[in-house]
Amino acid sequence: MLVIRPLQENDLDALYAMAQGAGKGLTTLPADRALLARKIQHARETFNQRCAPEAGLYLFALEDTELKRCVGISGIQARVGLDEVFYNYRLSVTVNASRELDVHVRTPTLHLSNDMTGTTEVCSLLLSSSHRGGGTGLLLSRCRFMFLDDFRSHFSEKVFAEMRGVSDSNGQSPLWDALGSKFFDMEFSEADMLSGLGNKSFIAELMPKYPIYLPMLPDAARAVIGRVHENTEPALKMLQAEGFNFNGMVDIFDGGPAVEAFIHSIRTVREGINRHVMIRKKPLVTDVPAEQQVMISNRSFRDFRVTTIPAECIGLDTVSIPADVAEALEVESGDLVRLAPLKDTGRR
Amino acid sequence: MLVIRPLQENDLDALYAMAQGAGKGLTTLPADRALLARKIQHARETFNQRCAPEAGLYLFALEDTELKRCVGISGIQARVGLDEVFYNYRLSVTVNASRELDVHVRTPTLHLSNDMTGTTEVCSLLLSSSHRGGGTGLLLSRCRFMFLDDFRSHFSEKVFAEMRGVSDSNGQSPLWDALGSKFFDMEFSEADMLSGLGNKSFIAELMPKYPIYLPMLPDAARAVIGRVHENTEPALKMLQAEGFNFNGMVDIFDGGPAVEAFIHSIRTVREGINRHVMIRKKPLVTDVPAEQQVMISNRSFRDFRVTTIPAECIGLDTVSIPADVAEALEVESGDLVRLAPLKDTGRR
Amino acid sequence: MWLVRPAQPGDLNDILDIAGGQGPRMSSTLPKKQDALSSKIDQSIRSFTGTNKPDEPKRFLFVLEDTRTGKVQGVSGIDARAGNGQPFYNYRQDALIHASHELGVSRRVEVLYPSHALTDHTLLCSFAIRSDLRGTDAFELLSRARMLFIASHRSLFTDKVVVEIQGVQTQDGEVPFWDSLGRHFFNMDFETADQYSGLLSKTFIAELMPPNPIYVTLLSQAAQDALGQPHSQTQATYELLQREGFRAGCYLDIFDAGPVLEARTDALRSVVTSHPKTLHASSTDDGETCLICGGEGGDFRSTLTPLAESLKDEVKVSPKTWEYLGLSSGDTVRVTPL
Amino acid sequence: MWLVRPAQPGDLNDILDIAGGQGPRMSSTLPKKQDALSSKIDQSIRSFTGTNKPDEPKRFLFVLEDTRTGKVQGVSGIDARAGNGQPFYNYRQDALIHASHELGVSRRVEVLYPSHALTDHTLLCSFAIRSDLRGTDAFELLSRARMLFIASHRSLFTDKVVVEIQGVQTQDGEVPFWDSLGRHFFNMDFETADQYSGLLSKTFIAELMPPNPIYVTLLSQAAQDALGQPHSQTQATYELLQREGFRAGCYLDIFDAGPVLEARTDALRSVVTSHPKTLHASSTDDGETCLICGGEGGDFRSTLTPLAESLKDEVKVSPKTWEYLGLSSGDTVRVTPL
Repeated sequence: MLVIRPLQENDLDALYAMAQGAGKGLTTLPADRALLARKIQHARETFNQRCAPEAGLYLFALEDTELKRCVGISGIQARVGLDEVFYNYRLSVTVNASRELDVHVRTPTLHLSNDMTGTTEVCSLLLSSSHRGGGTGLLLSRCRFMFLDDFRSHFSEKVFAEMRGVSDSNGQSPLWDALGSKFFDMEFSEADMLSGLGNKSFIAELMPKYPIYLPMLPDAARAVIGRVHENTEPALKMLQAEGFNFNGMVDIFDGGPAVEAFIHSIRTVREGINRHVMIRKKPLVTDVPAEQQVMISNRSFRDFRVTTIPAECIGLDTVSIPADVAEALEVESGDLVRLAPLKDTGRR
Repeated sequence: MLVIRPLQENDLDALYAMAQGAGKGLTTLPADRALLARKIQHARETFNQRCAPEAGLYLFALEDTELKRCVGISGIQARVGLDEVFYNYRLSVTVNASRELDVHVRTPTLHLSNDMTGTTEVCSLLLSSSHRGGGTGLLLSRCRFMFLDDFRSHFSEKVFAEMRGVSDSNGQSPLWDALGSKFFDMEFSEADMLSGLGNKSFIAELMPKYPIYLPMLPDAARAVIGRVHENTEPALKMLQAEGFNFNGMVDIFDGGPAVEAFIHSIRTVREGINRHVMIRKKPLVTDVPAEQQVMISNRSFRDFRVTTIPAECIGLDTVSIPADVAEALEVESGDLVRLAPLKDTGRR
Repeated sequence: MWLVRPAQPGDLNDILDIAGGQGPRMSSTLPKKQDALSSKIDQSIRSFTGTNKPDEPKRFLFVLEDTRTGKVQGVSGIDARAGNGQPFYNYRQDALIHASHELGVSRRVEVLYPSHALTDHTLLCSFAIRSDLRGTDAFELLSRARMLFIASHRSLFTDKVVVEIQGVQTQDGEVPFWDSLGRHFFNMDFETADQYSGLLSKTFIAELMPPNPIYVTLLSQAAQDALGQPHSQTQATYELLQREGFRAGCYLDIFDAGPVLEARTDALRSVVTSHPKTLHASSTDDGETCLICGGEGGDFRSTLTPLAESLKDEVKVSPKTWEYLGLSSGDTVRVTPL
Repeated sequence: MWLVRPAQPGDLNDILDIAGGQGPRMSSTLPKKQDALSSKIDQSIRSFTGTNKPDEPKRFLFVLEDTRTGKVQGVSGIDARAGNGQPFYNYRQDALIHASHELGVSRRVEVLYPSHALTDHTLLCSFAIRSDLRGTDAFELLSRARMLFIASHRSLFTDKVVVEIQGVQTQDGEVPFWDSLGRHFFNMDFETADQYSGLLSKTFIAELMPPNPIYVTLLSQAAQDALGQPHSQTQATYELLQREGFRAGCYLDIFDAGPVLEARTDALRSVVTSHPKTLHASSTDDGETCLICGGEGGDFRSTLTPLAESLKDEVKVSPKTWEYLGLSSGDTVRVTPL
């Protein structure tokens, strides 16, 4: 069985292995054991409510109960930009017009912005290659929206995700080459790593403060602003299906877009329903296609658990689940659980 | 009967009288006969599709069929900022933080922005004092959303409205006094009027181009940023009920907020249904409370008509309306009409 | 003999001839169209004679006349106040140091700031001359007669004088700085923009110029290389002005990034060396060739003359020269060496 | 007798005494804490003796010693390069003209631009003296000995020298400019910010300073009035520096908006007037009192002396003065009038 649960200290080895495999795309989880250990510690304190709600970092592990091993991870940062300064470029437009000369020019312009400060971010999604497919990625990503829904007071009204921008197979980013590299005396990968380590004062020190007029950048750089890396396209599609939209903010280094949604309008939230648990004796075919599966969460803050069950288990007021599922979720008969479709069913 | 129809040349006198009565709040319809005549002319060309879709100005008259007189007006501008430059301040935040010194300061900041350029605006709502109350204002305002819905290709995906900001009984605006007056050698009312006349090059010439840090403004000015004039609160509430949200843009002169919504998510659009017309012979009590009325539109671009009927007229596939209503709407039996509740019914 | 005097309506066609032969950079202060040029001459006459309309800025236009033929061979001008009552636009080139202590990196970041700081300083402008005269004594006379006019009408001018030098333009007319920056915002070619900038209303610059500072590093390499560089054709002018005491500061032309030269009025070589002296006759036509000027306002004349003798308060000059200047013995003149 | 010489470790407590008695503006270049001051003295010694660590900036600290008591009564400094390898922050005050041709209005809009343009210029700093000596010859000696040091070690310094003058502060310690601007962004009081700015890393300024230009008209009236105004207590310093040839330009301190004075190094009065001459004995102690200096690097000394005779290449000075300077006949000295 695949079960979502809070990340634990003993997941460090698995996490480190996944971070190493992820390469340079995932700046929030660099392959640095000490740093990862601190992240786990931070997450433990968050789930145990031993840190201020706005400082919360929620990291969820996907456990393969047969392997007894963490095979994926996903996260929520309660508020960005409180500890360090959070930067984006806002893709804006400057209009210059002269009626007298009949000239009207719209110039796309990047403005350095801190406007995402204080907003909840979904982040840090990693899945072992051994477990890709069959909706596992969906579970790992969408379980977070069930959590957000049940504990809204811990989060901002809006939630966003930063998508990895375009870079070539050598890790060269066209936007970085045209813009960042002119101001930072380093490689894209180094800047990206430094930024991921959370020490962003170098950005305040080195970043251009005045707006950047896009016509002054080469075509290759302009073309990637607001576009995602091809490996990230599935993740973007998933979030768009959830109701996330591009909010005009792009990454200052690679130009990748940020997408955002109000929590109340996220599909997993809108389609979520509550049911009372009934432990069933009847055998159940659990091996159904992803389209027929639903996520089921135990609605616990501290011991949050999510797994999937066939949709047919859902009744009018109840959901009937096998004993092993109930055990994995740490629920008993009569407990209220939350259910939401695992996969986009096409309904709106 | 009260019927919405496109504004006509012979509405000029009524329009001028309403504009005179409106005072200084409504900058898009100043009491200037020549200008109003040009606006009517522009609207005529728009409905007759004799101007480019993006240059369209849709002005709707509310006609009292007994008085045979226009008693209200409302409008849609297809795209703002094409003819002149459209300015807002974007209310943004600048974050300065030093980890070393443990300082973290968020500074609300106004950035001069042209980002609404190309967006559809609902505007120019005026209603004779003789006809206020009983949902007439709702009809005048919400009829536009029925039009937007039926002719979406003529408009942007998002639509916005600028709300009048705070000023005192003498027409003094605290934001103007603290900010605009320092750069423009004129009174608020004069700047507002000049801007309304559509000649905005003086803004490009005189406006401060660099961001304004709010802590440098006095409390009275900061307090009105994003707030509406008390007379405008009902209009704001109506738009909020329709699904409009503050989008972070404020008026450069008085700080009044802009609110926006995706057309597809506007309540009138979401709750709109289509029915086939059946002319009824049965008598009908038309004098029902606003809560029980629905708007009915003929879905015509060139001869757009809307009026209200009791909700009880609506059947499963049809709507049964008296002959005089059908005549006012210029529809016949079998025609497809659009219906939407006049008043917020509390459903979501 | 070469004579510099205030432009007159009858000079119109000669000036148009000369203006037409100039590069585009000139057109911002020397119109190529008859109407515009004609009103410019009228305004100049009002300025020389002190009969300006209320609020009309003082703008002076001089011509270089070949007295043998009566034909005008060059033109030069002074705007008493740069911008003529409106903003005078420049870029100000300045540097920010972007340094990270922790990372141990430091980078000099050049920025172009929109600036009006030179507004209202006295501006030398409208200089155009037949190309075969470039670099000759006549060329020097035409340019420096303005400094002599300033010296003899000091109260009309400010304490600082500036002059714009044409910037880099390739042989096929491309202006690298314009192509990299201005073109994107003004949506017109360099020549069109330059012509508009000769209009009295600079509203279109306020409307179309990018409102924020520009990072030099984002300009094309050719544009970066052109910053503050004079056009090769301006070399003679540039050197003459440097000898006069002009220096390039941090200001650049907004269209072609040509340098703006600055000088303190009272430190101009022609001003420093040309104390007023009384005119007397010399018995000889010999002597070192000097610039000489005399006459008030509309009667101002300047020419080249052999200087027979120069004493503390008087000069002796051949009466032939008097004629050109319209002066006679005992009148006040100013003399300065070439 | 008053002697100016390089600061030594033994001067630590005397300097701390003096630093403690100064207004806050000093603290940015003269630490009030023992550790910081001690390393500043060590760095100064390395700078005087040319034994700086790799990449270590040269920073010189001088003391004014009362030779009768051996006690230090004042301190002054030079940073060879302002910013010491990091950005040197100022505001640059400039004006934009906001004008509408159509409306016929024009307004001068003053703007403060963040600037690092003075980075790497030589900076006079760390000046502090017992208040009863302010305005005396000793005061002048302490300040101008730095110019003499620059004259005799010219290659260590740049072509431009700048000095920050303390800005307006009310009697109860309020700094109007800080209260209207900096306080909002740095979230600390003036004194705290000023102390931090004495730290080597100016990272916090990059992190906390508002990143965009500031419109002067939005500052409080008191802050506007304080722009470029020196603190009343700095009058003697201000006048002395003006006599030296320093002038206020367009740069202001980012914390209190005090003026930054600028001068061309080679035009400094002390530099211009103090050609190297050979030291000879005078038979008398009479003569006009002058500043005199001699000695290389760590041996640099400067004092006041009666000047018996000054010829083209030599000076005659009482051997009493020689002792203070540690020099003898035939050595090279520089002399400049008070």
